[in-house]
Amino acid sequence: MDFSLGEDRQMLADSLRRFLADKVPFSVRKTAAFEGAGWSRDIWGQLAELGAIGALFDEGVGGFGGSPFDVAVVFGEIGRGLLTGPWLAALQAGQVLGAAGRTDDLAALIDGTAVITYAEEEADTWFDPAAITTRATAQGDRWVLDGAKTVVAYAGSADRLLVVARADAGLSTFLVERDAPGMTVRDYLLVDGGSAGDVTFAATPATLVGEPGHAGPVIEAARALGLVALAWEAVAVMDALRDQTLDYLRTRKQFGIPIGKFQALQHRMATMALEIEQARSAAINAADRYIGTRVERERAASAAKATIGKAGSLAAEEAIQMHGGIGMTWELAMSHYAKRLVMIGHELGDEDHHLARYIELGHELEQAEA
Amino acid sequence: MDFSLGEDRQMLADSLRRFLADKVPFSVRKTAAFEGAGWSRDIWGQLAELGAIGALFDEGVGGFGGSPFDVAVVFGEIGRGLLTGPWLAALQAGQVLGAAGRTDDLAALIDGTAVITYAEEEADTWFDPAAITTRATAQGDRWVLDGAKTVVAYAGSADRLLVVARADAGLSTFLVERDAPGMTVRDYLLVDGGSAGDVTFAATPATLVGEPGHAGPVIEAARALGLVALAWEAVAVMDALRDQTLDYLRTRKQFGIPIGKFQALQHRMATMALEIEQARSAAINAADRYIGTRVERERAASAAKATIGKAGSLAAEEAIQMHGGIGMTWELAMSHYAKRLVMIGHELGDEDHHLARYIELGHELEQAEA
Amino acid sequence: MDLTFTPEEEAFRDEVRTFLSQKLPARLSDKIRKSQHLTKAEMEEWHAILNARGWLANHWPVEWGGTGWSVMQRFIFETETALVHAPRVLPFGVSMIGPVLLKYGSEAQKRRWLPRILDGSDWWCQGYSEPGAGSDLASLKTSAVRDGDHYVVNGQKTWTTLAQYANMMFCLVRTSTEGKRQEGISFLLIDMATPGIEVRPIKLLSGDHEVNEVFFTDVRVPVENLVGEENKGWTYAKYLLTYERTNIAGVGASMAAFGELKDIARTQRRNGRPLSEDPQFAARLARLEIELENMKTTNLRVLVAAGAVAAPTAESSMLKIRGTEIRQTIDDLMRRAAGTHARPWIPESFEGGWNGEPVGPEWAGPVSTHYFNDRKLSIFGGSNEVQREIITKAILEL
Amino acid sequence: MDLTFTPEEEAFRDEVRTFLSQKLPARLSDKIRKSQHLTKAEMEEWHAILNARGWLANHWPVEWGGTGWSVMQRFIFETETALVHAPRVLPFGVSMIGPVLLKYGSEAQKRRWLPRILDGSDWWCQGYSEPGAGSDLASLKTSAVRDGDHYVVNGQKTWTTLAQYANMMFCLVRTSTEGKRQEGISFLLIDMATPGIEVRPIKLLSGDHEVNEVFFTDVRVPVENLVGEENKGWTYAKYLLTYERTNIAGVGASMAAFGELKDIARTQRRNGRPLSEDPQFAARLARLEIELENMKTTNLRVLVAAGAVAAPTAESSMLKIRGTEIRQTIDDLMRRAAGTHARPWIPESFEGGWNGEPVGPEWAGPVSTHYFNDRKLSIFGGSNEVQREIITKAILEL
Repeated sequence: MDFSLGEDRQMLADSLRRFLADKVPFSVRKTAAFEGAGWSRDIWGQLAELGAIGALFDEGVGGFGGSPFDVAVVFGEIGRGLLTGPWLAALQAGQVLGAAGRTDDLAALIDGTAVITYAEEEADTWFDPAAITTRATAQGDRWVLDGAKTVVAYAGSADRLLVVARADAGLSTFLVERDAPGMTVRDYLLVDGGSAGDVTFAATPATLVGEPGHAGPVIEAARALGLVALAWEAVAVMDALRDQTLDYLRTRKQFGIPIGKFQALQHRMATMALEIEQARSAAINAADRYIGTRVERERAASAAKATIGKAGSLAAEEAIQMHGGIGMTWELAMSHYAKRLVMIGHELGDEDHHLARYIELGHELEQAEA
Repeated sequence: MDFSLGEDRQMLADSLRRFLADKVPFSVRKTAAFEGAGWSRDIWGQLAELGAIGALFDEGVGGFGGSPFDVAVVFGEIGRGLLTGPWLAALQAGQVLGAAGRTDDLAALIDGTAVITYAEEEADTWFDPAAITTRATAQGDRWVLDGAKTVVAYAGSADRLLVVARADAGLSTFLVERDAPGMTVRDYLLVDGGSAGDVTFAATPATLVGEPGHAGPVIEAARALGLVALAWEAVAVMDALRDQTLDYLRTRKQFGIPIGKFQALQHRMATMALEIEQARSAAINAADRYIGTRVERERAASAAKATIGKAGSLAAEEAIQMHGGIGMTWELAMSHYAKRLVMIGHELGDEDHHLARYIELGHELEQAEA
Repeated sequence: MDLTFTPEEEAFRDEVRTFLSQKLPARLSDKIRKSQHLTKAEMEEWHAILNARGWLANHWPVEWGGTGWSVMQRFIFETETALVHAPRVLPFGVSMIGPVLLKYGSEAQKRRWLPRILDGSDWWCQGYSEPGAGSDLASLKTSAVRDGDHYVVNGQKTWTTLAQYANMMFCLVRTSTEGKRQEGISFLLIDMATPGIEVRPIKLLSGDHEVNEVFFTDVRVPVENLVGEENKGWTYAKYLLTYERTNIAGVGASMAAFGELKDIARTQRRNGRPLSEDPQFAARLARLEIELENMKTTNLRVLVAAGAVAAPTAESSMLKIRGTEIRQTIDDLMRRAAGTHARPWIPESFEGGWNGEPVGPEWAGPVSTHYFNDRKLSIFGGSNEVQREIITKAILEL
Repeated sequence: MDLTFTPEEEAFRDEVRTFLSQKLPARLSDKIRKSQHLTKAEMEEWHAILNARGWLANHWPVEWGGTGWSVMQRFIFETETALVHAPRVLPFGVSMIGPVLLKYGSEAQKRRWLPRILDGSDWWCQGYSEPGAGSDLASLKTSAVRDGDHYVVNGQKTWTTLAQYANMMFCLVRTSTEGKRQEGISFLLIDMATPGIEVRPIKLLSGDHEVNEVFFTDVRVPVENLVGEENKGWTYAKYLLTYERTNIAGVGASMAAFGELKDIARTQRRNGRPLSEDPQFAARLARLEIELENMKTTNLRVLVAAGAVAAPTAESSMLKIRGTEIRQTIDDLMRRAAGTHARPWIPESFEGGWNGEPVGPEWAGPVSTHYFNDRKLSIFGGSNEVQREIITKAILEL
């Protein structure tokens, strides 16, 4: 049994960490996250050169990684550096492209030349693909889309969108060019920095990716990998929050002594540290079980999301509370880590959603075993 | 607005408290609770003389109290003195008798000459009267019962049983004599002291109480009053646990100082004290809303049981934990208070049961308002 | 035991309701309901409406323009105004410096400053906290040195709420470094227009601008602006901190917010059914509702026990803790109810007059900023940790 | 990253499983599953079975009868034995005094005592806690005064687990009152048959008899029973407390208990459906299962980090806290699952050979006593508060 990342992954982690520490110190990040589209395509390009995007994908489809632990490394560093950008969307879109053998598109994503985002959620889907209503209609050998997607990551600055839509044959995936006719994008910033957009399609031409009607299992697997990514990002954010809070407790004095000497705070910090270690284990489990049966994979992914949802709320709220007034300020990096952590809870389904899903999958598992 | 008990109730409370302090000190209580049938009929008789049973019932049916706040006073003192005996059963049975105008039976209950217990629960009812299967069959102008009841309070030492059974007309209530033919009682002690029994009926003669098929609303109201009683008992037990724990924290020294000076324990005690005040408010609300619409009454009763369930687990577990090893011992009164508190959670439906019921009643309320 | 209002209290409640239905501008309550920011003028507008009715400083003595209301009347007023999303009365003048002047001010100070609070001439802010002195207030360093008939003030205050609008500050300053730290503190009234004062905004994590830093460089304050005696300011400061806590639990505001939440849970659909029927969300909602119902009664119990005198009680620390926890839980469930639509951040939409299209349901727009902004509730005004210390000493006697 | 066992570890696990299927008497595992009490003879029987295989003291050096197992092998062994409801190996001889003697005992002491632990000749108990010295162990008062070639011991120990069965005690005594409190403590081996020793049972709140008070009146202990040096006992005592914590989280036992709980939730019906489909119970169960799955991995991470040396780590404090919380939550859900049938108390039913009819489902009989008895898990063996102090200092560095 071995819980180390291994030499290659550790090298990748180190190089990303060095790059982010040098090129994207927190002041730069904060500015980038809340100006314009909320991210820097320049940094994205440099990270692509360092292999951060390619690490998300299998060698078989042109990447140079693709194991869930590779994904873990990249998103851990993103979390540590609180980096904005279409990372999660690229991961999910890329998985779909890879599964469909669209290696050209994937190559452009990997080398940073094309930003491809991922559009699945609609206003009423609540992370249930069965509720997707965006229509895909075949017109001869062409397809057009009609419908609307919401909170599509970086919709305004992506070159293409990987869209999940419902064809007669069932759920299918499509590529849409950013300047496709009939498409509107309304862009906005996000609470934790970065941007997203609401997108509408009206007879918008689209290119089919994969076979019509076969997208269900592919997008489920892509989401499970997305959950692995978010879990590792969240744990890295929690690590940062814990360390920042410990630093504060050690240095901030009240009544003449460091507030870290107050036992009530010490015991709460011990609980927070414990929750973070449990969350780390959940993230490890989710990555480990990704290579397993569908039910194992999905159960571990939902367990991880439920775990980081609960631990994340605690860590964010406790970090702010223990910082006191200063923890309420925009100035402090800590408060932005806290915001990111809480907002991760709103991506790909929240704590309650995944707890319910874990229970449901448990029943499936029992029926399968019975 | 007035949150005092009022002069008469305060006098009753004081006289019960003095009696219990004088006649049933904790050493006496502990012995009584775990020997024989787990209670003292002698003490019961003396408390009847003091009016403790009569206070549970309305003047119209021969009592001298009967308001939910009278019930509150009696059960508060029972909780404070950790008294065993068929108090809750007498309250529920007596309410049913009173509603049916059986004032003779009720008079015997009130003056302590007849102990009448209450038999509603069956192995699979889970506090849902709709699931009751004990059958009542009319034979001419007589009735016989067939079936089984479980954990019937003090079944072995009661003179009569007020039994809820299903007749052709629906749920009905009956009185059964302790020595009635075809009835078996298997007695056992309870975890927190006192006793109960499993009872079976085989063509056991029974006397109808009230109209056949009309028991549903009566036993529901009796249970709601039982929940008020348990809530007040629980709050008194929690008060005792808090005070005992505070005493311990003030006197017990470690590392040369009273452990009550450790901030982590102080803050946990503050939380416990706060939870107890909220539980007290829930108990007040349940008593106050008892005189209201059915839905108001039942909602407040379920809210109180859910509240004391949650606060009770916390108070019991924290009191034991803060006492450390000594809190684990039979010797200490505190541990018996803790056991009683946790076991109250198992009477008349637990925290989850009542939370679900509160939600369900909320939907009913909305539909009624809509 | 009687949990009902007296007929007089019922009548009073009706009077308040009638007043609110007639006088509360929908323009203001709409903004409050939508969690939009009020402008300075709008806050002043509401103060003026209340003052016109004689209800602005409802806990002051009648002779100074107060109402003579009982504690229960004040509770009713606070609850009813919150339930219809009226703006809150800003505490700095009416509930903070007002009571201090009433108790410790000279006759001249009362006559000068109290009427100006009522008529809106002055907007006060509170100069207590300093960068190194939060919960440990007595360690404050801002100094005031006597120079003729002036004090010369140097130092810095922080977390000064709405100082950007204030023309006056009541300010704790150090006038002596001898003896115990508490014994060298004085209580000064400072005109914010005095040369040497600089107000710098502090941006909160939610993006809101509510609090400020205030810097003092050789600021000259007339000696007649000293309240009470020199070096006795700690007594006045503590009085202010414990005074006027009938509304500390914010029950009315939480009831109003919970009502909104419940409406949302009924209408917002998730997985094909209303959110209120999702088992886990329904359980969260029910636990919260029960906690709030319990809190209402706990609050009333404390008020009735406090009686007509409105004495500050240590029990109000319990109200503060659980009251803020309840409010934060409401915020938390609001954000959870919004799902993915809790993420967009459109600060313009928090201002009046915004005509944009919301992303997702309109109520979802401010849920996250509200959630983050309200983390302050358990920090400012005596953190919940400080409240636990008070409970430890005053109630638990540990 | 690799969370799988090596082929060697897999083979080892199979070996353990085969051994258990062949050698573990169903008579014993049935009692454990039913939470019945083992007799002294039954506990000794299981020790003898393990010793016959050479697996009793699996962490001792091979030359003294140990196994040379890796940390992972020990974890596998502990998990597999717990999963099939094998009795636990009592720690007092094998895991407490054994390691102390191995590290600090004289050659003569090792030769005399270690074989007797393995072959069951001695049943050890631990004389650490005193009425005034729980978490603050160094304040202990039981005295030992040198008198010729004996120490004369006077005082009292408490919370002495299973002292009613023990013929030997390892005991901390005060041999000096000078200097720091820790510096006057010595470590003695005491024959429980020595005149002047009285063992009195302590009845637990659950009714169980597990722990005892032990009184010493002029008890004469031969000087050769001193371990190490006089007044250096604190060092040995601390070593014992931090040694051998691979199983501190009790993951195997919790997995076994959780399996039972899950089976019960599937079969026990409430409101016409299995308890596992009741939304709130299902949520409690799922949260617990997730926590346990996380704990398994946390435990493995700590073990792997500790490596072959099995060094005690501060991380084991985290394992202790969460491990006991998980176990207590399992107990809590068991009792909740039993509903009204958690109330009856039939102590006879906890002993082997009881032939009575259970009240309610058979599994419900011991749930409440188990719940109450297991409150000890977060108190004894270094309370969870003490563990938090360790985390504070060693990991958080506060």
